[in-house]
Amino acid sequence: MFRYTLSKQKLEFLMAVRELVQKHIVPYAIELDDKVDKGVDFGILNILAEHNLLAPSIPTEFGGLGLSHLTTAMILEEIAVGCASVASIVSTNLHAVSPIITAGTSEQKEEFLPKLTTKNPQLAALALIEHKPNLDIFAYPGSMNIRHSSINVKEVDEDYITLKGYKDYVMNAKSASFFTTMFSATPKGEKQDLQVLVLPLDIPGITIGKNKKTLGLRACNANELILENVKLPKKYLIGKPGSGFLVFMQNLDRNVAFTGAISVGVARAAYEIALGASKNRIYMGKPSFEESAISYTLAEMATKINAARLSVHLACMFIDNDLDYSQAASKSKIISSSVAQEVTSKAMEIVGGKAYLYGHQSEKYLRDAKMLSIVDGSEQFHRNLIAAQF
Amino acid sequence: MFRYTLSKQKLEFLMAVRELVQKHIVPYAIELDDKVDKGVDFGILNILAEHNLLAPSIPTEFGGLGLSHLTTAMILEEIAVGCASVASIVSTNLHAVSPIITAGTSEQKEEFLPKLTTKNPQLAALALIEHKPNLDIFAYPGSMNIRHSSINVKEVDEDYITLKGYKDYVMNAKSASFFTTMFSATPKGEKQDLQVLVLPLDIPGITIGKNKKTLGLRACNANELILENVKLPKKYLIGKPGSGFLVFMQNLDRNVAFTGAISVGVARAAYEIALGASKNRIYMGKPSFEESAISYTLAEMATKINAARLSVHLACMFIDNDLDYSQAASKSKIISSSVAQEVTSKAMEIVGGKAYLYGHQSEKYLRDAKMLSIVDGSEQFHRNLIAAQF
Amino acid sequence: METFAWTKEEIDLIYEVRDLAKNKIAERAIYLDSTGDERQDWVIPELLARRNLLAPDIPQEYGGRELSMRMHASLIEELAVGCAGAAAIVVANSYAVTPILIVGNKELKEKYLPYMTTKNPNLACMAINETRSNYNIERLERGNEDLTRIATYAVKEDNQVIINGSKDYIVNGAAAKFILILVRSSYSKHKSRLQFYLLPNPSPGITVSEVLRKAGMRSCHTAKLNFHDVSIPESHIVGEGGGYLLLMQNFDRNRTLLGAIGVGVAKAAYDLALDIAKANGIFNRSNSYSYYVSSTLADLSTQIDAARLVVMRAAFYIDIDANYARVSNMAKLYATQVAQHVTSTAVDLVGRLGFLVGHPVEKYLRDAQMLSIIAGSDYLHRHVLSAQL
Amino acid sequence: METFAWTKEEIDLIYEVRDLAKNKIAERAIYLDSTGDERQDWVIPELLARRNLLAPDIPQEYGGRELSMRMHASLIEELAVGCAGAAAIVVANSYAVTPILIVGNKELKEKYLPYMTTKNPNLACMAINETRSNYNIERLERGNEDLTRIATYAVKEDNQVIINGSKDYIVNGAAAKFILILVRSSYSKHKSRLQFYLLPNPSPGITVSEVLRKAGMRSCHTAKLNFHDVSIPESHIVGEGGGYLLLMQNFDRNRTLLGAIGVGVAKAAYDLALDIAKANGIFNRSNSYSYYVSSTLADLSTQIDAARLVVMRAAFYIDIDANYARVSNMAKLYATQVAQHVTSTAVDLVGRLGFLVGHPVEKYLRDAQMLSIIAGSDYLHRHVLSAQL
Repeated sequence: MFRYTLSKQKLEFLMAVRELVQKHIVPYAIELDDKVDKGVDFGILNILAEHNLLAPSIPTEFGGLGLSHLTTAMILEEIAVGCASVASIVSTNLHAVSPIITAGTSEQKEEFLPKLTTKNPQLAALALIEHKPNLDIFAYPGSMNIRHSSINVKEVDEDYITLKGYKDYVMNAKSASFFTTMFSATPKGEKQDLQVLVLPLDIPGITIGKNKKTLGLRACNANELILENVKLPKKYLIGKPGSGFLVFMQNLDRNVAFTGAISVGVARAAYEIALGASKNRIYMGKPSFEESAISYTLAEMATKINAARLSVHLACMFIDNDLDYSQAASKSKIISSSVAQEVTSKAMEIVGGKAYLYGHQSEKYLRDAKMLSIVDGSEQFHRNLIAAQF
Repeated sequence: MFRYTLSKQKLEFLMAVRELVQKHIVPYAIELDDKVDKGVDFGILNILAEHNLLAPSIPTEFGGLGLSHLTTAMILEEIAVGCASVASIVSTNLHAVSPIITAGTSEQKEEFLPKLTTKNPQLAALALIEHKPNLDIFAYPGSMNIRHSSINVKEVDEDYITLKGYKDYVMNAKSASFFTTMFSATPKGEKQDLQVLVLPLDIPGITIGKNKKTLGLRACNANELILENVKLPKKYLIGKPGSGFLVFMQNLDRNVAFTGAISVGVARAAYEIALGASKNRIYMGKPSFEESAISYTLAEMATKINAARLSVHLACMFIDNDLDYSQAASKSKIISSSVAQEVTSKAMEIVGGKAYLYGHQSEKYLRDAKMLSIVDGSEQFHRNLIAAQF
Repeated sequence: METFAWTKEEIDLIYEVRDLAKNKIAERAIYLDSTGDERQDWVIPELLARRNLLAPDIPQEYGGRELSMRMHASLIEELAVGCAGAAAIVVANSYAVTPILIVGNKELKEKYLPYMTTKNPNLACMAINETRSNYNIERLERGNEDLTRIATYAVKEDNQVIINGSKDYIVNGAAAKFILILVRSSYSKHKSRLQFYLLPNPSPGITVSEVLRKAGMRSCHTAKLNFHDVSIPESHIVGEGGGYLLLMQNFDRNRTLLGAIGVGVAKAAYDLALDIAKANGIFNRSNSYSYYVSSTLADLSTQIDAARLVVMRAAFYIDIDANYARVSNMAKLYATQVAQHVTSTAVDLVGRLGFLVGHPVEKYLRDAQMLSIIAGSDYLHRHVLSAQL
Repeated sequence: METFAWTKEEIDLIYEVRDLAKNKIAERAIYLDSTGDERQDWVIPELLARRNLLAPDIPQEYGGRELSMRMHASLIEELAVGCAGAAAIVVANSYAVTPILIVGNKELKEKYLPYMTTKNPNLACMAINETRSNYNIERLERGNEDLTRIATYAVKEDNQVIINGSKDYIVNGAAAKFILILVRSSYSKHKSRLQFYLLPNPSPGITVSEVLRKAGMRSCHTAKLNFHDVSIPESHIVGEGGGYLLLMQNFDRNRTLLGAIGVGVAKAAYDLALDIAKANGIFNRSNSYSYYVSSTLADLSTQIDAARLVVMRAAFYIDIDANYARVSNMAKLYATQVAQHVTSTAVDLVGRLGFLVGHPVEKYLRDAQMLSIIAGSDYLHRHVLSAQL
C-alpha cells in the first residue's frame, strides 16, 4: 500500500535494485554464507557502492541518496530477498551512522558520513553488545543489556579521553572504517553515565578480535572489538554526557524497522521458493500445490508476509513524518521476525528433501530468520518496551 | 496406554458408563446447558447416583466405589463426552470431599462421605473463589487468589467458632448439602492463617446467593455463598490451624487432573462431531474430509487429544502410586485445557454453518473448553506453579 | 502519490461514530446478547439511520454519504468496537447495495437506494446460500465442478420473472426493505445462469421460514426465507448475465468490511482487558502475573495494528480500483484470525469474570467466532486465496 | 494388567546410556557438527558397539540385547540427548534390521544379525527413496495412483537376482555392512511387485554416487548409492511378495524411534536452557525477563513430558502387538513438532549465544529440523495418519 506514496522515479529505482539483486546477489548468496571466515566480500560491496546503496538514507549534502526510511526499508527488503547478510551489512551501516545523523555535530557528519557514500566502499559498525568473556556459561542471556557499557574511561584531559573496554558480536567490524559505541563515565556503568561516541579505526589501541561464527547472517562477520588505552579526541563524542541511553534507544527505534524489513525479505524469498517447489514437486500423483494442506499453508504465509510488510512500512512512514514511532517500530519488529521464523520453517517442509541439505536456500533462510529475531532485541524485548508505556 | 493397567472388570464398568452417557446424558446435554436458571437437573443426577457415580473415588468403607484416580479420570472423560457440566458436578464433589479424605477425622469422614454415595443424590461444593462484590471493575483478575480468605472469625468459644464472609462462583452450591471452604483466623487473612473447614448446609446463617451466569459449564450452577454469624462446631475444622494453604494446594494438585480429564472429554466430543461432519459435508464436490487441509487438521487434533489424555492419566497414576504428582498434575492441566480450546475451535470451523448457531454442540464445546481452562487455575497459573520449583 | 491522511471532516465522523458505538450501541448490544436474536430489534438501526450510517457508501445523489472504502472500513471498525453485530447489519446492507451500485439500472437505483439513507431505518439483505442440510454455496454433489450450486430458480413469464426457492443464513433477512437474491435462471446456462434479482420486501410469496439463533453477533437478526412464486418485473434484474462475476466482485469488496469487523471486535476486547488491568494496578506491580498480562497485551496490540493495516490496504486498493481480490481475501482471513486470538486471550486475561454471560469480554469471544462463517468459511477463503497465489 | 515400572537392570542401562551420551557422544557430536558430515566417522559407532547398542533389539540368540520397544525408545531418547545424529545411526540400523527380524529367513538372520552385535562397530542401512530431482517414495507422475514409485528393479537370472538402480538419502549408506533395499521385481505385479532384498556391502556394482551434506544431524553419514548389476543369491530375498506391507510395518515400528529422537533433542535443548538460566540466577530475580524465562521453561517441560508419553504409548503398543500403526504415526508427528518448537524456543531463551555455530543450542535447532524429513515428510505422515481416522 505504502508503495503508492513513492514517486515514479523512486519506484523505478526500486525495480532497478531488484534487478541488481537478481543479477549480482542471488547467485552468490549460498557462497557468501559459506565463506564465513574470509571477511566481507567486496565484490558485492563494490556493486552496492557503485549505486550508492551502502547507506542510502544519508542526506544528499553528504553524498548520500537522502532516501526516506520507507524507501530505504523497501530497498533493504529487496536486497534481503537475495541475501539477508548483505542487507544486514547495509542496515548495520545505517544503524551505526544513525546517532551521527540524529545527534552528531556538523563536523562529525562531514568527517564520517561521506565515507559510506563513495564508490570506494567503506563500512561502519555499531558496537553494542556486552559480553563477559571467559565465562563457561554466559551472563544474562537473551535480552540486550543496554543499561551499561563495559567501555570505561581511564583518563580525561582537556582534549582527550582515554578508553578501555570490550564489546562483542560487532557486525561489520572486520571491514569498518569507524565504529559507533557507548562508554560509561564511571566504572559502575549506570544508565545515566552513558555517552555515545564515534571511533575512527585509525586511532591506536583498537583491536578487532576473534571472528564469531553465527547461526545466520554469516556474511556480516561479527567480531570482538577490544579497546586498550584508546586516546580519543573529544570532538568524537556524540551528544551530552549522560545522554547515551536516550540516544541509543532513539536510534534503536529508528533502525529496528530496517531489521524488520530484512526479515520480510527473507520470508518473501522462502515463500517464493516454496511456492515454486509446490508447483513442481509431485506429491501423491499431482503437484503438491493441489493439496489444500499445502496451498492453504502458502495462502497463510502470503497473508502474514503482507501484514508484516505493512507493519514495517507504517513504522517507517511514522519516522519519515516525525510522528511518534516508538511503538510502531517495536511492533514491526515483533511481527516481522515472528512471521519470518514461521514462514521459513514452513517453507522447508513444503520444499521437502533438498531443503534439509546444508547450503540449500531454504535452510539458510531459516537460520537467517532466527538470527534476525535476536538482532536488535528479541520479540519479547520489544513486547516489554511496548508494555512499559501502558 | 494406561487403560491396560485396568482390570477387565473395571474396563467393563467403563464401557457401561459410556453406554449410560450415550443413553441418558448425550440427548439432554443441550437442554441442560440452556436451563441455566432452573437449578441442577436431578433426573441425570439420580441416574448417576444409582450407579454410585457422584463421587466414585470415595473409599468403599464409606459406601463409595473406591476407584483409583486413574479410573475416576477415565469415567469423568466419558461423562464429559456427553456433557462437561455433568462431569464438572462430579469433579466438584470430588474436589469438595478431597480435603476430608486426605486430612479429615474419621468422624468427619463418617458424617459427610456417605452423603455422596446414597441412591438419593446429594452434592458437595467447594467454596474457593474470592470476589469483592460491588466493584464495577473487579479485583485481581485471572489468577486464583488463594493466599487469603474473606471468611473471617468473629468469635471463638470453647466448642464453636463464629464465621462471617463471602465466596463467589461456588459450583454445585444450589444443591449442595455441605461445603468445603477456608477461613482466615485473623482479619488480615494471611497465608499462614488459613484453615479448611466443612460446613453442613443446615447450620443457620448460610445463604446461597445469586446464580452466576457462566460462559460454559452452565448446568453446574455457580452461586454466591454468604455466611452471616455462622456458628460452626469446632469438630468441623479440618487439619491444624494454619494448615489451610497447604491442604488446599495439595487438594488442588490431586483434583486438577480431573479437570484435565473433563477437558479431554470435551475435546474428544468436538473431534468426533467434526470427523463425522467432514465425512458427510460436501465441499467443492467431495466430502470435505478428502481435502487434506481438513483431514490433516483432524489428524493433528486426534494426535493432540491423545497426548493430553496420556498426560492426565500419568498424573493420576502418580497420585495412585503416591509418587510426587504435583508437576505432572499441573502439566496435565496445561496441556489438556489448551488442547481442548484448540480442538473445539477447529471443530467449529470444520463443522461449518450450523456450528455457529446457538445450542449446537460445537458451540457449547467451545464455551465449555474455555471455561474449563479457567477452572482450577489457568494454564499460566500452573506454569508458574511449575516454575516455582525450578 | 498518496499520503493516507484523513481530512478534518473524516476524523470528526470517525470520532462521532466511536462515541455512538461506545455510548449507545454497546449498551443495547449487551441487552440483545442476553435476550437473544429471535426478534428484529430496531434500536441500533434507528441510531444508525439518524446519522445516515446504514449504507454510508451510497452516492450523494441518492442521499448517501458517498464514503470511500477506507472511511467505510474505519467506521465499521468503530461500530464493531461497540458491537460486531451492529457492524454486521451495515455490512449486510453493503452486500445488498454493492451490486446495485456497480451494475444496477437507474430505475432500481433511484427507487431503492434512497431507502437506505432516510432517517427512518430501512434494512437490505443479500440471499445467497441455499437452504440445505449441507448449507452454503459450496458444492453439494461429489465431482460436480460447478462452484455455485444454486437451486433457487427464476422463470420468465410475460414481462414478469417468477422466483421459487429457499435461502438460508440471511442477515437482516426478515425485515429487509429489499432482498438481493441469487438465482439460477432457466433461460441461460452454466455459471452465467447465475443471476441477481432485486425483490421488494414484503412481496407476496416471501415468508420467513425460520429465525436463526446465533451463538454470537446477536444484535443482528438472521433468518431463512422461503420464496414461493414471487413475481417481479423484469426490470428488477441486477447485472444481466454476469451473476457469477458480480457475486465474486461483491464478495471481494465486502470481505474487507468483514475484516474491519474483526479489527473492531479485537480492539474492543483488548481495550477492556487493558482497562481492567489498569484499574487493578497490574502495571505497577512486579509479579509474574503482571508481566504476563503486560507483555501479552503488548502482543495483542501488535496484532491488532497489523490487522488494521491489512484491512486498510484492501480498502485502499478498492478505492483506487487496483486488483483488490487477493488483498481483500487476506484482510478477511488475517483479521478473523487476529480477532479470534485476541478475544480468546482477553478472556484468559480477564479470567474469572469471563464466566459471566453478558460480560462483554465473553460476548466478544462469541462474536469473533461468527466471523468464520459469515459470507463463507475460512476454508473457502483460503481456497479462493490460494487460487490467486 | 501392566504397571510400566522398569526393572533395576533396565534403569541401570538407561543411566549408563545417559552417561555415555552426555560424557562421550555429545563431545564428538559437536566436533562433527562443526567439521561436517562428509566422512563416515567411527568414534560414535565404536562407543555404541562396545556396549552392544547399535541394534539393541536383536534377540539374544544373535548376540543382541533383545530389548523391548519401550527400552529401545528410552535408549534412543537418551542417545538423542547427547546427539540426535548418533541416535539416528541406531535408528537407521533398526530400519534395516526390523524386516529381517520379522520375515528374514534363518540363513540371513544367522549371517547378518550378529554383525550388529559385535564389539567392532558395523552399520546397516535401508535404501528406499529413489534418486530423483523430486525425490522420495512420493509419486512422481500426475495421476499415477501407485503409492511407491520405485524404479530400482530386480531381475532373476539363474539362481541369482540382479539389481539395478539408484537410491537417495541413505543414512549409514556408505559404510553399511549390509543394505536392505526396496526394489520393483520384474516378475510380479502392482504393489506386491515391491520387494526387499538384502545386499552385502561392499559388493561389486555398489558405489557411493554422492555424499549428502546435511543441515543437521551431522553425526550420521548420509549418501546416495548407485546399484549397477549387483548380483545376489535368491536366498537374499526378505519377505517374498509382501514388500509393500513389510515397508509399511517397518515404517510404523521405527517411526516410534524417530519420535524418541525428537523427545531427546527437545530435552537436550531444554536442559541446556534451564542450566543457563539457573547459572545466571534467573529464578532468583524478579523482573519481566525472569518471569518470561521461567514460565516458558515450564511450558517446554510440559510439552516434552507429553511427547515422551506419546512415544512410550506407541512403544508399548508395539511391545504388546496391539494395533500400533496409528499411535506410532502420532508419536512421530507430535514429537517432531515438540522438538522443533522446544529447540527454537530454547534459542530464543539462550539468546545471543545462539549466534555461535557449534554452541549446542543452535545445533539442536538444526537437528530437530531434520526430523521433518527423515523417513518421510510431515505431510506424508499426516496423510497416512488421516487415512486411519
